[in-house]
Amino acid sequence: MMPGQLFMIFVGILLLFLAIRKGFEPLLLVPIGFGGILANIPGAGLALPAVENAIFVADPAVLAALADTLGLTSWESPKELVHAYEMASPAVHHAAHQVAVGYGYSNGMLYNFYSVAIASGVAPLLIFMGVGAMTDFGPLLANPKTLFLGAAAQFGIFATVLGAVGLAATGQMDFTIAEAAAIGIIGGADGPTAIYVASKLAPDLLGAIAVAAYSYMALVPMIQPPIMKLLTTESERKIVMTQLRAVSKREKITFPIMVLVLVALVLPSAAPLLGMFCFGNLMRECGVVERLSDTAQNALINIVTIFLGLSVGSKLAADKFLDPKTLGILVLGVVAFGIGTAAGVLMAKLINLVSKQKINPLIGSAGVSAVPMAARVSNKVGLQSNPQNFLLMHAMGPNVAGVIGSAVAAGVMISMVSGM
Amino acid sequence: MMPGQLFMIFVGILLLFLAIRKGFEPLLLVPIGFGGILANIPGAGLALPAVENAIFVADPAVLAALADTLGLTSWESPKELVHAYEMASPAVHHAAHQVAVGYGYSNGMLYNFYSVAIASGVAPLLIFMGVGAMTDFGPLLANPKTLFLGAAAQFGIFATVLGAVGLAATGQMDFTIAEAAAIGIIGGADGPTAIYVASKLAPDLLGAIAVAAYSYMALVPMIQPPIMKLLTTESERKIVMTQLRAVSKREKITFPIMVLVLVALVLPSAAPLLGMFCFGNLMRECGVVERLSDTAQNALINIVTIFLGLSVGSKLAADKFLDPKTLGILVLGVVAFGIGTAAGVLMAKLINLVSKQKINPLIGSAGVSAVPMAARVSNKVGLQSNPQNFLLMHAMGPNVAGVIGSAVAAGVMISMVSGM
Amino acid sequence: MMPGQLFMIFVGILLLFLAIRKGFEPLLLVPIGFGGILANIPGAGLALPAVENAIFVADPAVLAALADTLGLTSWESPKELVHAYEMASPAVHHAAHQVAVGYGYSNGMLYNFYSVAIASGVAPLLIFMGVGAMTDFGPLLANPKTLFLGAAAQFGIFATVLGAVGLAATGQMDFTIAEAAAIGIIGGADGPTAIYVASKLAPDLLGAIAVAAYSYMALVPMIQPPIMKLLTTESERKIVMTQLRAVSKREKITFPIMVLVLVALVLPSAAPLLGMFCFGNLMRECGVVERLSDTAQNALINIVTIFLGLSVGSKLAADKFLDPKTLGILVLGVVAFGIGTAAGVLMAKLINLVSKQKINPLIGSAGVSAVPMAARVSNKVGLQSNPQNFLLMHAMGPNVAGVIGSAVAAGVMISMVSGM
Amino acid sequence: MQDTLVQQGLDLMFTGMGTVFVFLTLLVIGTLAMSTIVSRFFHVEEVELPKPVAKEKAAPVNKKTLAVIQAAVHAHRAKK
Amino acid sequence: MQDTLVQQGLDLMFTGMGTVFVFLTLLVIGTLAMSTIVSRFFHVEEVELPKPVAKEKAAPVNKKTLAVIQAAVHAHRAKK
Amino acid sequence: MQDTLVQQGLDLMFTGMGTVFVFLTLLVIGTLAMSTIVSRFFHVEEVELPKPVAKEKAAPVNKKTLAVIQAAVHAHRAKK
Ligand code: NA
Ligand code: NA
Ligand code: NA
Repeated sequence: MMPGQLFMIFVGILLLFLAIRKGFEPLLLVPIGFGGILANIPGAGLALPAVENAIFVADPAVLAALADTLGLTSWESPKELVHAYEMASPAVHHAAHQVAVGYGYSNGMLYNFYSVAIASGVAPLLIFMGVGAMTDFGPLLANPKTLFLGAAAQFGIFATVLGAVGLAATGQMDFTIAEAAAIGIIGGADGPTAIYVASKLAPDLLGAIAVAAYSYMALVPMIQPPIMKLLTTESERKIVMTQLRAVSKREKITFPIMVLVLVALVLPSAAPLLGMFCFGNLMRECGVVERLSDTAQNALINIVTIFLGLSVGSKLAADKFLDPKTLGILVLGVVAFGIGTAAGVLMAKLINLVSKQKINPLIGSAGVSAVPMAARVSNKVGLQSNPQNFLLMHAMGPNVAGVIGSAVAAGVMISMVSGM
Repeated sequence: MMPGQLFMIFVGILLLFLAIRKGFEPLLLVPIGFGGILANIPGAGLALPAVENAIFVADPAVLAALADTLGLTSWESPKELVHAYEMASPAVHHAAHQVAVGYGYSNGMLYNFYSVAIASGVAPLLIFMGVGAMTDFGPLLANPKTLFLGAAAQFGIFATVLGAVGLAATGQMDFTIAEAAAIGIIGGADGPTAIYVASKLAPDLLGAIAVAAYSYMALVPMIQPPIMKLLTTESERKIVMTQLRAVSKREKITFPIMVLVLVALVLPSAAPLLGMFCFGNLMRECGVVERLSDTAQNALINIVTIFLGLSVGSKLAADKFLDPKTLGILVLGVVAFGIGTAAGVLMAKLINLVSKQKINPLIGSAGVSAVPMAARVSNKVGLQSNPQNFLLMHAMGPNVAGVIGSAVAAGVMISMVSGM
Repeated sequence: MMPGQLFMIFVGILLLFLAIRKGFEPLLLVPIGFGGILANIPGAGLALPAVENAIFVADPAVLAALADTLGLTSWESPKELVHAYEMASPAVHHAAHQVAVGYGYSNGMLYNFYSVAIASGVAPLLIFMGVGAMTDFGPLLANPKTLFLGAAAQFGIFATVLGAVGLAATGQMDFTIAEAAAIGIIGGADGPTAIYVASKLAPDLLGAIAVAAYSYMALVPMIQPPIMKLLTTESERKIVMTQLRAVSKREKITFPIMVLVLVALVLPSAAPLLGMFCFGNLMRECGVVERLSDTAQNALINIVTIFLGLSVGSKLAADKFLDPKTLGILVLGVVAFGIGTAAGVLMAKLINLVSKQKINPLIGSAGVSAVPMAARVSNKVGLQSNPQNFLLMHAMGPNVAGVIGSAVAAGVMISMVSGM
Repeated sequence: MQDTLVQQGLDLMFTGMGTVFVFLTLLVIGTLAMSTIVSRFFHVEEVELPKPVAKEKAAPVNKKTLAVIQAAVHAHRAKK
Repeated sequence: MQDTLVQQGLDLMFTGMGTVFVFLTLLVIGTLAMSTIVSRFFHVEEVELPKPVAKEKAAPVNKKTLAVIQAAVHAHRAKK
Repeated sequence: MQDTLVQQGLDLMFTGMGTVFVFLTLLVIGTLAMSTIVSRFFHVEEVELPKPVAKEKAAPVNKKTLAVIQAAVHAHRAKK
């Protein structure tokens, strides 16, 4: 066993400890942590494709056949073969896979899970559908201007992108623009969005990005309150918001369709994420497909969560995860959360400058999403200043707006970066 | 956005409206309608394969590489490339896919759903299994001659095939025999059967066929009663049928196995559809695998329905759906329902000529299947003539017989057409 | 129809009869039996790949194209083509598949199920995860030395391997070492483990091995008692065991992680099976992912069971199943169960020689696993000698130890045999 | 070709309807035979459904109480 | 190249935040318009939620009984 | 070759049973050590199972009532 693998097994156990004892987003971190341990079992190759498993065993005949397929005339270490395989065109990839299979090697279990669940993009989208089916847009519909809070909080994403390219420009880290964008999305505080973007833009960093996203979502009650208190006065925190109006069933049914049409008109690149989210929400609200909505919220999302978690765990393999970039990601991620929180709070204060109906700026922080944790934090901090002021429902508006905002940001980044 | 896409987005919204407000088979039409909107989001390419997405972007280097792979030396518009791709052999298809992937393009989400769920045939078969697990053959077993009603009602299928080839022969439409067969199956009034047949014989028409099948199933209470009343006398409609005998558990367990053996002996081409249907029913009746039966009727069928609906929606892309053929399909489909209804009623009258135990001919219309809607229509029309005459259970016999009949017809058509 | 297929349809009906009327492991044997019938429907080709379906139809042009792809210049019967296809390298396999698809042939439904569910290894692993989520390690943790009973009972596996190679060496059967190992695993009395090992080492024998494994598991109440009584004295059977101590939640959470770490350190080849088993158990015990645990134990395991059963059934196709080897497998399988039972009982007696705290040797037989049947048998036989002596909980320890033991044996065999 | 198409349609119709009727006629015959055999050889205790009975044994509650509780369970579930 | 990277980051930031704000602003406008239209044309009986009511009708049990039974159901489930 | 096959079988047997015993022996040792550590360092409130208790607190129903209701729930489910 290499020390890196031993270390990563400890990291896996640490994630399990945080999930089980400290309650850090256990639905994801238990499978991720366990998958991380599995991925680092030396010699088992659970996270490797058939070709890398064949190279690991290093039978000379197999290595020669693979080198031939990969177009290497001479090579010094197996690592060179792995590198050539990773760089190969899809056709050569396919041919090398068939050579390895012909010699009796097969993809590791976690590698297959990753291919089917994440590389195809399907698992994060199905999670998003399930989340849509669990989301009540009522508070948002009752007070649509809270959408601006959800927009402002996305500043954390883009500020972090800038931070990452800054680190790269000053030579401290070696991030590409695609990697910087994938890291920024941690600031969206939305697990499936982060995984979806990372799988498209920076699959090698996916493990660290997903772990950072879910860990910081769990740490929201620690990260946000100091920033919220710093940026608000006691009297602002005491603002009592008017009772939300009742929202009709018809509005709730129309909303997801309207979002989808808007996506179709102005932002096609966000169509997969927002489309599935709205589809889940429409199933929830339309009232005629309750069995589908129920399945999307339970059996299906649970099944997908198991596979998604194990697949993310496969990206905790030591050789990919133990990289200076991981440290950079962890630091940038928490900065992203902080900036997003601040931007949300400041936007609420800005709205109060121009709007008659005052907003308690504490609900601005909920715009980072991290549903429903951030809304609960808004409520809790609010109660400290005014024990009669229940902000939870008010904070749910920016909270779900933050999900939409992050999905929009994700769409923009995926489409822009692929053109860069 | 092209006007066709805008129009199809309206069609998608119309389907959602029909499903949600009018209760048109919402379990299918909500996902189909939503999928239809997604498929027409311009530039998102959710319903397109990687190669077509690459051609849509039209980077000259990529187009040249694809043209080379597809064996085109010169080409004038991207459409020509798309056409060449669609016509290519599987090996060239595969190679072109790898080229597109190599340039960073990927299959759209709905295209992937369609490939996995429908092109493979698995989703309609699993729905059929679930329907089997929900079907009680008791009424049929108590009165097996109602199977003849289910047989007669399939005349709607074949009369429509003839109608379609007639339109083609007279030059009004351009249907092949395979397309005519796929259109005819709408008359089977059985959604998964129609999707299964269309996916094998006429994938391009699948969207229109599925929409027609489910819409007309929802319209059965409007389509059938006038035909039923036209073909029956008041005194026939008043016929009271004798109470159905109790059917033993053992008969119910034996029935699906017997059907399967009969399929094995005389009709192998119907084996996938009827096999899965009987398997579901055996799980239901055998009493020792309740957890599997329960899953087949709930979690599994719901999951499959979501993917099936979205996949069908992917076939509502404007360039495929907006075709004169679609209009032909919609017209032929309703004719098929009408002829099937009439044939079922007339067969019941024919049986009454030779059999001592009289059948109320109103239950003949239930032979088109459209479970359980058609049986309810029989019951309702019967109550209008004789408020004490409950035909529901009697109509369930021909109703489930119609499912078997349509599956048999589907098997015959698939096997005959592939030999034509 | 060939007589072999007719015979196999009867075998399928027999399996259904045993499952439904006699209660033989119905959750598996109902789908297996039904799948077996489906696989033998003549001409339907449900269990065949596209290439074999094309060869079956025997269109001369298609045969010529396939022969060309397979590198056959001359051939006499279609069987030769099938053989060449089976022997071909993955690349040629792939090319031949594309030729067959190009001519309009497709994989049979059951063949696809088998590829996705079993050939990939995923279905047995998910069943194992679900079983892990259903397993309570409490009794084992309260009395860890019962692990030795689970170890001893694996002797049945290896003795049977030796028996199989003995039959081969004496020319009575034609088993390879891989086949001998796959047959031996029947003695593990653990369905998913047997299917997993057979899919890796001897896919052609998988049908017979799975049927034998599940049938003998159902027959445990008949196979074990005579052996247990033969090897124990009346006074041994009367031994009363001390009440098991309470086991803390923390121990139960730590145990699966400990097993996983041990696997990582000493037995990577058992990582897939034991990893998924421990993952399921951790989800059960950790208490923070109840919805995942619930799904693993219900919706997911049920869905997988349906596909696993039908896929195993696909291996009951007459041309593969009707082979003298099947008879050998059935005989060796029951011997394996017997030897495993005896070894477990004798190990318990051995432990009693050295340990102060006496073990009732009747619980040794539960070490073959066959959860929870074998433990119930221990309890029942124990009650015959002492109506006050409830051994059930005591027998659950060796019973779950037997699952671990078999998974370890499976890992060793897979890794050793691939190196032979 | 147009002619052939109509011919193919007619072929499909006759063979198709023929097969449907033959298959379902065989099924009628098979079902009648099967029901006769089953009712002749295993007639008596088959009709009743064993499981619900077994479970009702475990529930000696009067019907009114049962209805109340079921309604409560419904309401409870609806809330979830 | 380093310079370009920063430039790309800035591009991403301005276009990204711009799009987010434009999209969500359109959504605010759309939502307000939609709510106005809905409440103007179909105003009255919309607010109440029909289903829970319907189900509660089926459960004429007093609240205390309901609470006891729910607790029992909970306890029963916890045991499973 | 025949001879080799038997040899391979014997190899499999000795290595296999050896590994099984070594692994399970390590597991016995590990389990005993783990249980000792756990019970030494976190001994007191561990043994009781927190959740059922928590839920039972919410259900102050006497056992007989509970049994009746459970039976009703069973019967209700059986009907579904
Ligand atoms: Na967000
Ligand atoms: Na029908
Ligand atoms: Na075992």
